[in-house]
Amino acid sequence: MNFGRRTLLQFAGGSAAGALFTPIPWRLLWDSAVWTQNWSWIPKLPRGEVTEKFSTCTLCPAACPVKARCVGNQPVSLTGVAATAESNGALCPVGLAGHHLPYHPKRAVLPFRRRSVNGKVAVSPLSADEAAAAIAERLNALPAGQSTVILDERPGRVTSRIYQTLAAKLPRGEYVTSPQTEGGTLAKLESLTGTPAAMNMAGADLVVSFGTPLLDGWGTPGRVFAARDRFRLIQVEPLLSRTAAAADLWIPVYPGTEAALALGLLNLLTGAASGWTPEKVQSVSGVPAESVARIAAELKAAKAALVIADGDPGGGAFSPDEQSLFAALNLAVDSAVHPCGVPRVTRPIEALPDASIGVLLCDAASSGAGTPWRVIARKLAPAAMVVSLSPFLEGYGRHAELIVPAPAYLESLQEVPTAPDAPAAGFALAPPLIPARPGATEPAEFIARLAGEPVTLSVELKKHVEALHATGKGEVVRYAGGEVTPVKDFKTSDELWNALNQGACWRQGLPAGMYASKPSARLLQAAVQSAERRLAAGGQTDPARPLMLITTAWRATAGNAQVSPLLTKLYQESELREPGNSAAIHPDTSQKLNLKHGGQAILTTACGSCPVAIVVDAGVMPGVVSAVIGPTVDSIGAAPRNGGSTIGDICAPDGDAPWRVTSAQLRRA
Amino acid sequence: MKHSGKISFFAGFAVMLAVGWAGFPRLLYRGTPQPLSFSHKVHTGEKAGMKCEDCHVLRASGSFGGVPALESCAGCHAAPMTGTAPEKRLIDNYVTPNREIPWLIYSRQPDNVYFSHANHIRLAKLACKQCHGDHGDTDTLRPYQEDRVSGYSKDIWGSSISRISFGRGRRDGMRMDDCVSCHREHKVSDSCLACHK
Amino acid sequence: MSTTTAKNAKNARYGMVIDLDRCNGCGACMVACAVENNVPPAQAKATARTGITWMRVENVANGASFPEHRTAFIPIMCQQCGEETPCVSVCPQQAVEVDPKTGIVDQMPQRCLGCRYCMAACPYHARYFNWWDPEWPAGMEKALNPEVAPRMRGVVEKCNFCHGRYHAAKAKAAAAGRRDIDPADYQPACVEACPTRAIVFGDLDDRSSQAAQLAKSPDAFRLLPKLGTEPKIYYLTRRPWVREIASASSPAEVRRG
Amino acid sequence: MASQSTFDRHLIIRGLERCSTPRFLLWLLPWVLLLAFGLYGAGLCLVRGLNQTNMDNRFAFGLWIFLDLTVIALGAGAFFTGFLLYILKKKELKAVINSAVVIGLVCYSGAVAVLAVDVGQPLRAWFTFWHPNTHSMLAEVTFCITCYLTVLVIEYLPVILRNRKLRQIPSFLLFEHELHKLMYVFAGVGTFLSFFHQGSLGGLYGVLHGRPFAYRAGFALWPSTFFLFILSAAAVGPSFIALSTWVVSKISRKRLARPEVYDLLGKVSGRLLILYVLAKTVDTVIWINATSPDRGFPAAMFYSWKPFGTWLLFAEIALFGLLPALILLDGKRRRRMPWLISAAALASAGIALNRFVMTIQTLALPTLPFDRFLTYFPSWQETATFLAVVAFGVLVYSFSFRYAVLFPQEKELNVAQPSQPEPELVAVGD
Repeated sequence: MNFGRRTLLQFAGGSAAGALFTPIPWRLLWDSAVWTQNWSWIPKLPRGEVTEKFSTCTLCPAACPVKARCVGNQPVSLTGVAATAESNGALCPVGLAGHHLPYHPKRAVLPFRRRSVNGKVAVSPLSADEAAAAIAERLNALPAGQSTVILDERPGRVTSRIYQTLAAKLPRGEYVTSPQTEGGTLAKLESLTGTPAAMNMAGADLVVSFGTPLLDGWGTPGRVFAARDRFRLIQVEPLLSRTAAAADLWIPVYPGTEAALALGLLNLLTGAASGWTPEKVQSVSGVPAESVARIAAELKAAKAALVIADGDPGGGAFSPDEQSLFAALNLAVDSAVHPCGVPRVTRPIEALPDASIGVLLCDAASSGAGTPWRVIARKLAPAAMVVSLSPFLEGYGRHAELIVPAPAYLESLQEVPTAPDAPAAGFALAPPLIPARPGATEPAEFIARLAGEPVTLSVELKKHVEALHATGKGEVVRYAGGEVTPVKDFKTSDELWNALNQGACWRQGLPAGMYASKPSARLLQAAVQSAERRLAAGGQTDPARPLMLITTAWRATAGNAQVSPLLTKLYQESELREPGNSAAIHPDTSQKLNLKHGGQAILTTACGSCPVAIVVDAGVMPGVVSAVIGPTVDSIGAAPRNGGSTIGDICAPDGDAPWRVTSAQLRRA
Repeated sequence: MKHSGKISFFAGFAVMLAVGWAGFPRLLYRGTPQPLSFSHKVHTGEKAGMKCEDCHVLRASGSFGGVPALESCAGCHAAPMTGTAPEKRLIDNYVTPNREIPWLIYSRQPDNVYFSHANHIRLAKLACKQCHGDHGDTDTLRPYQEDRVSGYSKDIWGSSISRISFGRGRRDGMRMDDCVSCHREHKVSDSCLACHK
Repeated sequence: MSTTTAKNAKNARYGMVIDLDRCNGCGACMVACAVENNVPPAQAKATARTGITWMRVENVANGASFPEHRTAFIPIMCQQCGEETPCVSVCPQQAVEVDPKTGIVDQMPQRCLGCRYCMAACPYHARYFNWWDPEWPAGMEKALNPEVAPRMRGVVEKCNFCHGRYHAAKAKAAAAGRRDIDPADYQPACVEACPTRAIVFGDLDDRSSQAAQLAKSPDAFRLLPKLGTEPKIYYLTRRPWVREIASASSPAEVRRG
Repeated sequence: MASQSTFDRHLIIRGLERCSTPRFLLWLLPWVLLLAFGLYGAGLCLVRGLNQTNMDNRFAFGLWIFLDLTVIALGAGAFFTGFLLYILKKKELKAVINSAVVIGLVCYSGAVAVLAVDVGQPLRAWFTFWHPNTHSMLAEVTFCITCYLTVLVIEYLPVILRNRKLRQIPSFLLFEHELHKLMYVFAGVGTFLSFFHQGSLGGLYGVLHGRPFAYRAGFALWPSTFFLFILSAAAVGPSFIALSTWVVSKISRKRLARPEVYDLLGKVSGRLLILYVLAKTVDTVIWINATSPDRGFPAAMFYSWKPFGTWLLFAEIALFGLLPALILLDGKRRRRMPWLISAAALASAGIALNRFVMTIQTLALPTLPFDRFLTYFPSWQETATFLAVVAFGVLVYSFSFRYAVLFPQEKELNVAQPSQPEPELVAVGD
C-alpha cells in the first residue's frame, strides 16, 4: 500500500464524513450563532440591586424634582416625581437623559489651556493650581479701566451671593448676570412696583403670552402642564411654534412689533395709550383690529389673567422699555400675579461699558437660554482672558482660554433656587448621585481661591438651610411619597438638611393678599412712552438685507448648556426638532429665493454669515427667517470642535436690548 | 489497491470520531479556578447550619441577590473564625482591603436572558436543587469552564457535550431548550419575552 | 390552548390611548424610550431613515399656509396589531410572535436573522433595523438599563411596551406571592415620561382601566383602520382636521396642501 | 484541431473546438477582476454591516432582493426545461438541458450568496431550519431554494463528470451512469420544488396585507401572486434559455442548437406568456376594483407618484408581456431569429420589470396617510455585490462550456461546416 495523493484524499473524505458524526460541526454552528448574540463589543449590562434615589435637576432654572433609578452608584434612568406639584412627574427630554452628561464626549475632566499658535489651536492640560496662578498673574497686571467679571447665568442662588461677595474682593471685580429671558416680565413688575411678584398659574384662567415658549421649555413643565387644562392660552408670535400650535388662539405678529399690540390692549383696557386704536395696531403689527379688540375683551373678562412676555430662550428678552408695558398690562387686569417670591438680583451684563472686561470668569450653571456670544464679546477688552468653569467644551468653553471644569450634573451637591414660574419662593438641594471624578473643581470654590477667601459650597449651603430653619416659615415636600412637612416641625436644622439631602424641596406658603391691581397713571405713562420710543427706533430696513431674522432655541440646548448624545433621536434620527443652524422660511420666501427644503444656504447679517440648512415651513411669516440656536447634528455627540459660526454668533445685539430681530440676507450656498 | 481506498477512508473516519468526541470538548472550554476556595458543605452543614436563602437573598422588589457581596462574608469572617488558609486569604485579600471577590458564576445566563428567581421559588415552588443540583452540598468549587467561542459557562450547555445525561431527575444544562421543555411540561408561558429581555 | 389556570396570571390585552390634542411634540417619550430600552445614540452617518426610534413623533400639518397653517404631532410606535399581525406571519424563524398573555407583539432580536421581511410587511413603519453595532460614548454604557439587553447590528427591533418593566412588575408580584401584577407597577417609559399626560396605558380588556374607557370614546380612532390589523394603539383628537388626516385609511384620502 | 497554445487540451471534450488557453484566460480576466471587486464590496457589507448599503428602515429591501427575484425567475429555465424534457418527453430539448442546468445553478447559487450578504446575521440563518415558521413565505422560499439548489448540484454533477479527465475514474463513470438514470426523479423533484418556491417568491409580496400595493387575494394559503410568479417564471424560463443559447453561440461563434430547438422554446414561452398576460390582467382588474379598495387604498393613488405612473403598469403587461407573447405565438416570425430573440429579450425584461414593481415600488409607496413617497439608489457596495454574482455566473458558465458538453448538438452542427473560421480568429472563446 503506497501513500499517494489519492490515499490522502480518501483519508480526508473519511474525516469529513466522520466529522458529521461528531459534535464539532453542530456545536460550532450553535456556538457561532450564540457568539453573534453576545459578541464582545456590545457592552455588558450593569448588575446589582436596583434602587430609587432623588435629586433636583440643575440643567436649567426650572427646578424639577428628579427620581433616579440607580444600580449601585449609577443612575440608569431619570424621571419626574409624580407626587409633587413641582414636577407632576414631568421632566423635559434634556432632563430625561441628563444622567448621560458626565459621559458626554465633549466633557472636560481636567483643567486645560487653549492657545492659538500660528492660527492653530493648541491645547495643554494643567492643574487647577496652575490655572489659578495663571489667572492671578493676569489679575495682578489688569490694565486700568478693565474689570474682573464673574458671569452668573443662574442668579438667586447661595452661590450667587457668594459671587457678589467675592466680586468685591477681586481687582475691580463685578458680578453680572446674562440676559435673562425667563421671569423677565415679573422682574420688571417687581422693579416698577417694588413688591416681589410671583405668578399663580394654577389659579389663572387666561394667559396671554408674547413669544414665550410657554408649553415648550418655559417654567417648570410639570406645573405648567398641570395648570394648562384650566387656562385659555393666547399666543402672540410671528411663527407657528409648538406653543402657538397648542394654544387656544395664535395671533401672528410682525417681528419686533409685539409692543404695538400691547399698547393697543393697554389703550382698550385703561385708555392710557391714546392713539393706539385697534386700526393703528393693525397697521403696525399686522394683527387684525378685531383680534385686538377680542383679546382686550377677553383680558377684561378674565378673573385671573397673566401676561407673560419672557421671550424665547434663543430669541432674546424684550427690552426693558417693552417689558414695562407688559408689566403694566398685568396691573391693568384682574391678575393671577400675587405678592410673593424672592427679590431678584440681576445685574445685566449690558450695563457694563463695552470693551471693559479684562478677565471673564464664566460660572458653570446655565440659564438654559442661548445667549449669543456677541452679547458677551462686545464687553470684552482686547486680549481679555475668558475662563470657563463649565465641564463642557461647547458653550462658553468654545471661546475660553482656560477651562477649569466643574463637576458634571449629578456629580456634586448643588442648590436649586426659586423657579421662574413658582408661585412662591423655593429652595432645593440637588444631592449628588454619581461619585465625582477627580480633577473637577467647584466654580465658587475656585473663584474664592482667586479672591483669597476660601469657601466651601456645602458649608455655605448648610448655613442657608440653617437660616431657613431659623425662620420657621414654609414647608418641605419630600420627593419620595410627596409628604409635606411644615418647617417648624423639623426639630433641628440638621433634620431639615438631611431631608433636603434625600430629595426634597422647601417652599414658601402662598400669600393671602392680592397684588396691587391698578397701575398708577405715572407708571402707565412711562411705560407707554418708552414702548413708543422703542417702536419708533426699530423697523429700519436695509435693502441689502431684506429679511427679518428671528432666532429660537429650545431651553437647555443652547448657550452654555449641553445635551445628552441621545438627543440625536429628536434631531438626527427623526425630524421632530430642527437642529441648530437650520433656517425656516415660508414657501413663498423659498420660492422667491430659489431655495429648497433641506438645501444649504448662507445667512448673512451685519455681524457675519453662517451656513444654514433650509426648512420650508408654511407656519413662518413670509419675509421672516426663523433660525435655530442649538445643537447641530454633528455636534450632539461628536469630538470637540472649536470655531465655526453659529446663528448665535451673527445675531446683532443692540443697546439695552438683545437680538430679537436682525435684518438678514439669505442666499443659496 | 482496491481495499486500501476503503482503509484510508475509514481511518480518516475513525480518527475524526476520536478527535470530535474526546479532543474537541477539551479544546472548546477554557478552565479558570475560582478566586477563593469555598465549601458550601461547611456552611450548610450542621456546624454553621445556614440555608441557601441566608446568603442568596430574594429581595422584596422580586430581584435576586445572586452570589452575596463581600459584606455577607465579612459579617462572620471579619476576624478569623477557623484559621484555615482560605479564610486567611479571604480576610487578607478581600475583607481587609474591602475588595469584592470576583467569583465566576457557573449558572450565569447571558444579558438577554431574564430569569426571575421570585417566580420560580415563590410561585412555582421549585427547590434550589432542581436547577442547581447538589451545588449547595459541595465541599470545593470546581474550576469555571468557559466556552471559548460563545463565552458561556459550561453549565449552560450541560456537562455532556452530547446533551444526553443519565442524571437522577435534575436537569443537566441550562440552555433555552431546557427552560422551554420545563415550561411546556408545566403549561406556563413559553413566549419569547417571557424569558428574554 | 393557553387557558387561565392556577399557574398562570389572567390574560391581558395591553394597549394605549394617545391624546393628540395634548401632545405638544416635545420628544420626552422618544428620549425616555431610548433610555429605557438601551437604544444607542445615532452613529455619525445615521439619518431619520436609518436611526432607531421605537417611539417616533411625527409632525403633520393641515396643508394651509400662513396664517391658517396648523400642525399636530402623532406619536407612533409598534401598534401591537391584534389580528392578522402583519409582521408575525412573515418572520421565517419565529422571532416575532403575539404573546397571548399580554397581547404584546414580541420581537426577539437574538432570534432574528435580519432579513427585514417584517419591516417590509409593517404598514406603520414601526420596526427598526440595526444598521450599525450599538455604540455608547465611553463610560455611558455604565448607565444602561439592566432590564433590557442591548442589541447587536443586523437585527430588527421595535417597541414592546417596555417589557423589562413588565418583568419587574411580575417579579415584584411574585415576591409577594401574587401571580397578577399591580397595574400601577407596569407603565411603559413613554407613558411615565410624557409631561402632558397624553398617553394612557392599560389593559383594554379590563373595563375599569382608563385606557379601556378612553378607547371607547367617540373621539378615538386607530391608524389605517381598513387594513384589519386591529391595532391596540388608539388615538384621540377633537380637532377635525387632525382626525381627518390621522384616521384616513390611506394617503389618498388626505387633502394635499 | 485546437492550436499549439491550447495547454488544457487533455481536459477538453473530444471533437469540440475551443479557443487557445491564453485567449480563454484573457476572456476570464475581466470577469475575475469584477468578481474580486464585487467580493470586496460584499466583504465590506459582511464585516462592517449593512450600513454600507443605501437601504434604510423604510427601504428595507433594495437592489439585492429585486435582483434575487429576477435572477431566480430567469433561472426557472432550468426546471421548466427539465420538466418539458423528462416529464413531458420533449426530446428536442435535450439539446439545451445541460446549459439550462448550468444557468439554473448559477442563478440560484448566486441568489443564495447575495441573500447571505443581505441578511444582517448570516451566522444565524440556519435558525430558519431549526425554528421554522411554517406560515412564512420566506421560510418556504428558504427551504425550497436550499433543496432545489441541492437538486441542481446533483443535476450538474453528470455534466461535470462527463469531462474527459474525470471519466477516467471508473467509480465516477459508474456514478454518473447511475445518476443519469435517476435524472427523471430529480427533474420531477426539481420541478415540484421550483413550482413551489417560484410561487413562494410571489407569495412573499402577495401576503403583505399591510401593503395594499402588493397584497393580493388568493386561493387557500396562497395569494394570486403565488400562481402568477410560477406562470411567469415558467413562461420566461424557456425564453431566457433561447436568449442565452443565442448569446453564447454569438460569443463562441458556433452553432449550438438546431432551429427546431429555438422554435420549440419560443413556442412554449409564447403560449405560457399569453396565459400569464391574461391571468395578470384579470388579477390586476380584481386588485384595482376589489382587493386594494377593500383595504382602504384606491389603486389610482399608487400611480400618482412620479416616476411610477400608470405607464409602468402598461409597460409591464402590454409592452413586455403581450407584445413578446404575440410575436412568439406567430409561427412565421418566431422562426426568424431576430424576431425570436427580440421577443425573448422583451419577455426577460418584462419579468425583471414585474419583480422590480413588486419589490421596489411597493416599498417606495407610502402607507400611513402622512407618509412620504421615498426614493432609493443602491450604494456601490450593493452594486458591486451584484456584479460579483454576474461575474461568478459568467465564470462558472465559461468553465462548464469549455470543459463539459453543454450543447450535445454542437459537435455535429459545427463539424459539418468546412467553412468554419479558424479557431485562432475567433474573437472571444470559451
